[in-house]
Amino acid sequence: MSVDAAVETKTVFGSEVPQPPQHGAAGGVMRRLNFGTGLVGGIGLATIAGWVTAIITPSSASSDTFAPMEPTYVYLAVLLGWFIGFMLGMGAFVGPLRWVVGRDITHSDAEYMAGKDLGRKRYWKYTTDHKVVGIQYLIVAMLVLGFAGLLAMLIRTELGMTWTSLFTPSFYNSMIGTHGIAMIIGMIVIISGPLGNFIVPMMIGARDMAFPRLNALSLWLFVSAVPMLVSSMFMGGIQDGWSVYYPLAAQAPPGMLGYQLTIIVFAISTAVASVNLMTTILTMRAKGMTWSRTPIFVYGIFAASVMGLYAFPFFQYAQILGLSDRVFNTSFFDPLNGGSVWLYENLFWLLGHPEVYVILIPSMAVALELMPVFLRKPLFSFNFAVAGIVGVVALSGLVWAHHMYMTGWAPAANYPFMLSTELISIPVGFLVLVAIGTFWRGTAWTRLPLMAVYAVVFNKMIGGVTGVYLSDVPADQYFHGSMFVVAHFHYMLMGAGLFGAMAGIAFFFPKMTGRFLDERIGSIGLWTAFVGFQITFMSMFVAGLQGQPRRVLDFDDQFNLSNWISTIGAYVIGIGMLIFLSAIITSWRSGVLASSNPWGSKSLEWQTATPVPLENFPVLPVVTDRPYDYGVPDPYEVEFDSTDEDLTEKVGTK
Amino acid sequence: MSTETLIPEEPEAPTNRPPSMRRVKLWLQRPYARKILILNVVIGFLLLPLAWLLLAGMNQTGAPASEIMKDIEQTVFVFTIVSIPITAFVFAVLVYSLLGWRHVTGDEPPMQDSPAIRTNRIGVILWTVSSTLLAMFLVVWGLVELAQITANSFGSIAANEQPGQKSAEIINVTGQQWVWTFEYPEHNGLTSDVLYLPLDRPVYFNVTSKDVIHNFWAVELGVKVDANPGAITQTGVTANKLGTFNVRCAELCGMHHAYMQTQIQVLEQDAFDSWVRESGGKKTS
Amino acid sequence: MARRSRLGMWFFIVADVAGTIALVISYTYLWSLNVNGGWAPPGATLTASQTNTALPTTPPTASFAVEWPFWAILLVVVAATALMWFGYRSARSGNHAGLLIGAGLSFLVTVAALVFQWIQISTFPFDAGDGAYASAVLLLCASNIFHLLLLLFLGMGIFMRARKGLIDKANWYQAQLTGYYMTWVCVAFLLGAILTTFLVVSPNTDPAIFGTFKQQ
Amino acid sequence: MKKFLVTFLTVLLGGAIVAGVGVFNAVQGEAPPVLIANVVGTKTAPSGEEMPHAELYLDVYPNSSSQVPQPETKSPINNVLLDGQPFFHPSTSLQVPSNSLVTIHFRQYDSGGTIYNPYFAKVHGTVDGKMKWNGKEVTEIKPDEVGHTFTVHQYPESTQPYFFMSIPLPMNPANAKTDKMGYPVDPQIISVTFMTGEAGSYVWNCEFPCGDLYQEFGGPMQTRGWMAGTFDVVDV
Repeated sequence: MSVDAAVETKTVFGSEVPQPPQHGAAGGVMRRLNFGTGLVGGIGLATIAGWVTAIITPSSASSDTFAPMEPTYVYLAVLLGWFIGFMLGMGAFVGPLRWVVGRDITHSDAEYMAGKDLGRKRYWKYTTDHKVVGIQYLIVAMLVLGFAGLLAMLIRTELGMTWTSLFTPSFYNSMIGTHGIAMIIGMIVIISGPLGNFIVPMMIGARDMAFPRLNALSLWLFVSAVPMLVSSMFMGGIQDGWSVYYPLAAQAPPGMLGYQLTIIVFAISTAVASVNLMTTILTMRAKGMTWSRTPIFVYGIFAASVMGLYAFPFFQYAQILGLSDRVFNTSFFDPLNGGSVWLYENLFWLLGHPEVYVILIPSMAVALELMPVFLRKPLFSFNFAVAGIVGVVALSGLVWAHHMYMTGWAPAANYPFMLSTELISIPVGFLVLVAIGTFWRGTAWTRLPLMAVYAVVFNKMIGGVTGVYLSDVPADQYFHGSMFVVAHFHYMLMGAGLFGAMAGIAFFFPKMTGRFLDERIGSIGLWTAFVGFQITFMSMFVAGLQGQPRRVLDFDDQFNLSNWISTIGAYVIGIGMLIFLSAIITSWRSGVLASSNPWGSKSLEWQTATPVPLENFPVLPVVTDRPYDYGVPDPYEVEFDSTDEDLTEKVGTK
Repeated sequence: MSTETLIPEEPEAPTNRPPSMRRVKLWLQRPYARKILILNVVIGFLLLPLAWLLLAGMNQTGAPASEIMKDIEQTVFVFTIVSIPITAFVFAVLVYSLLGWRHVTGDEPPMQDSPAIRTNRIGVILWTVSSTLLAMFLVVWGLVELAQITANSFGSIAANEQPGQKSAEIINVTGQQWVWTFEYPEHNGLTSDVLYLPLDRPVYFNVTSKDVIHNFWAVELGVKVDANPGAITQTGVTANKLGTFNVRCAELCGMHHAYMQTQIQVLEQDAFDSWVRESGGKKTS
Repeated sequence: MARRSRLGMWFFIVADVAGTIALVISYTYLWSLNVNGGWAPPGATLTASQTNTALPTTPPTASFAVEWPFWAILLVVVAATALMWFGYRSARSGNHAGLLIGAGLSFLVTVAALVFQWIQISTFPFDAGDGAYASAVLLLCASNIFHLLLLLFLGMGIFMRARKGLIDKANWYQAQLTGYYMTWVCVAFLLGAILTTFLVVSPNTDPAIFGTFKQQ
Repeated sequence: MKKFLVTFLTVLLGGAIVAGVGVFNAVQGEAPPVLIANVVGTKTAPSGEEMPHAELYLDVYPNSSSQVPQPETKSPINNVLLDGQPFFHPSTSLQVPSNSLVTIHFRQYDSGGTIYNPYFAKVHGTVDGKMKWNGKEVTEIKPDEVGHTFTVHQYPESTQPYFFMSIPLPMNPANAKTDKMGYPVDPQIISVTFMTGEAGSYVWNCEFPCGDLYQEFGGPMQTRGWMAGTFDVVDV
């Protein structure tokens, strides 16, 4: 059927401009595709590809270093087959193909893809509605973090049982590698994914993201990458830490392919998501939402997108080069044939450090976003918050080599990189200033989200101060590669990042699910995790000071005590996190129903109904004032207007 | 985009607003101000012992055994001291906002709002200036210390030329999976699996690897540099303390990374010479 | 919609630029280091790497690649880009035939470029195992092929849609965005050609021999 | 209260999953059975004193065969990746008595080549710095005729004596006469005697590149049971 003129001129989903004439019929195969067909396609194609490769590869095939290549080729074929088959089965290629042949997605198709009248089914489909994508992101990210947390528990168990060795060294190494990269991926996604997709368009008063289909694409690329990562555990694992330094990675079993393809796919997903978020924020803010009226969380997500966009390709290409080293026997990272280990380290850390801020800035931003609501006062010095974020983004690309002080790649470069690294403490300091300035004289409404912010600021301070030691070359000469580093970046990424994510989820939970996150259970989980966190990583600092190298499964007796304590703390964290998870589960199913604006917030996302209707706002809102317009006139300041000599006493006796 | 700037328009200051210094004085008379400052000082003093505890941790196995390690510990000590006040201030505000200023519970948003402090020029300026000064101090200190450490590591080369100076002992350090070997080229290639160092004599390390990246970490000497395949990295040290110390690999290098460790034996010069003689090297000059 | 899509395309180009920069960094870094004398393909220049037993034996026939094909392919891609811009201008001015011709020819020329690129790769005087230069050049060509395939996709799309009259004054921007991307691809090809022409013999003549403390 | 039940169950389930995965992998990664050097009498140390004397027999095979099965591993992928790779037989988890003289007899069936670091073509850590190779006593072998090495090194414990021993195991010439299994008919016979001190646990591995992938140090070189293992000195 061809679509009639009435539909043509109507606003097509996510945009207010009239569409070109619709060609081609609505409906078609894409309406029958869902996660199930994706799994079928992925597993099916993977099986076929692996089987065929196993047949055509001569079992005698070997690289020039006698490595039996058959498992490598088969595993590679399986991974690629899974990826292509899964995306096919999800229907990711429908849109592009129909664009090429000029049969555009019709209006009714667009609405169907947006999940209109699909009920729960839309969560299992290639749905373009940003709210659905946000929920999907939340679930998948929590699964990834759970997987990484499981490995963390096993690692700490191994390190705690100092009298015996539970796992083989190889398996221990593959655990630390997989734990690291899985945590990094999960942490990158846990805020920008759920909150960035679900909340940001509503926060800026838009009906959806700029490119709804790219939104779904980024999610399902991410989903397709997860099984690749997990599968590598069964192919010998990633035995080289999360930064798979070459040439050690060239000795790893085929599991390394899982890592490389995961990163290649995940980098595409990040680029797509970043482009989408940036375009949305730049072009779709509501009328009157000038930059000074844009909430700080939007700034945070935008900054994270910028850094992800320019930094991830370096990591991706590093892995592509490594892949071609392994499969095509090139020699980018093979020093025997003119490859350089420093090349990999530079490419890796060109992502590696901005990525830290990709995790940190959104979590700080969400903390700053919710503080004014619970302290009933405006954000302290909004433009300093913006300046802090902008400063971090500006410096983020100039500090990567502080991870390479001790590699000797360019001793002279240590001076400028130490300079830039310690300069970055100034914009980060701005964010802390804004936080404490907002706490200043505020009447704290001590609900779970705000309490989490206290934890975030506390951990952020410790992480920041210990970071100053590591940014300084002389001190780093002792701390580099020791447990001290591990404790430091866990304070940053987990203490600030993950607790910030918990704050954000607790804050936006009523808007996302229509129910409150259970206050009691949630708080118990949060503070259990917090206490365990301090125990674990404080004692890890001690181990580092004593001189325990990182990534060792066996160590001198002098480190036993601190490792025992650290392990106990880790178990406490695990329990706390599980309690928090159970709070999410129970509240989602049967929590206390929340009104559309339970926190009495004044920003846009809370002004629409809960559950949020398909296009968010019946009529697009118009912004007339700055955000965070809470608060009463300051009594002290008021008195200056009636200045007289006994003012001093009056104030003094207050 | 809008033409508006990022800065939200400041509320117009009343004409009879007192001058800044007086406002500070008035501010100090506010009930919470002194409390926070006192809290700040108290927390600061509670944190102060950290400066020594950190060193205690680092000195457990006999460090510092060289000038470099002394510099490192000095840096750690100073950084701890200077970062305590600002940390204590943030903690003080956190504590006071929970215990000092009012806080409410309950399911409904509190009826009464807090004072609308959109910004505070004095506070912002104070913070910016102090944090910038702090960062600048850290940078300058770091650069100076780094220059000094570099001098200490490579002074051994200079020592070769200087007359009357004890000449440097050159040691070729080879890392490979998962053992260290130390070659003394000046003693017809005498090689050992334990690192023997002469006391108070500059030592100059050439470091390389035969397979993957290792990291040559002489813990108590504060020496650390990567052993890279296909490249030679250099460093140096002057051990100034007798005893047995540790070499550890500080870069993941495969299955037995945890076991890639060996000993450092710092010996008196003559003991060192006799070791060289017994193990087949020529007598040192 | 046009403004949004344009921004999106610019951002995608930014990501692509970053990736290409990563390749350029790899090429120049390896060229400048010449680790273990392994930059040049064995036989191209007699570095002491032959004396290094650690090196696996490789055919002495290998040598540096010829420069002119890189520039030839660059010219072809520039032609394709020019045609696409011509088509865009026509679409802008409502000249539908011009759009069809421009897009169609651009597509065909892109196919030609792909063929040339493939011929060049298959006739390189070295294979992937012959040291860092070979690796870097081969990966530059691989990224070229990747870019050309994207251009094929876009060009075909523009042509088909033009035939259906989907690209008219109302949404000519799709042709324009394709033009943007093709222009960037030209720059990428240019970078590759410059590297492979001007940075050939490594400046580092005495690299350390792998695993030893001797210079070559 | 139902909520708290769910919480309790969640924590329980999570703990169960962690424990399950942990136990599963611990079982999969079980070390090979311990090979104990039993005391066979006494021997005179160079110092002249009588010390208990223990003996240990180790063979090095280039690959598995019907005669010599591959080291058993519970992780399925290892069976695929390490098929046809060299290994020590019968086990790589060794245990020797403390404060005694221990003699290890090696039979080396594998070929070989040039070792990266000539230091490991020398004998280190035996009582007289020598080893007995096919009947004659040597202190080192040609660096380009090494088959494997048996290198015991320091375990990161400051509380136990430093112990370093490295024995080069010469290669079999390429033209050596082989039996139907493809193994040399008369392998290289090496025997070394060394003195153990106080109890302690150490690790050992082969320093000759006989694995696969980069520098031939992957695969079996990085798998206990093949070319690396543990070396425990215990009080008896």
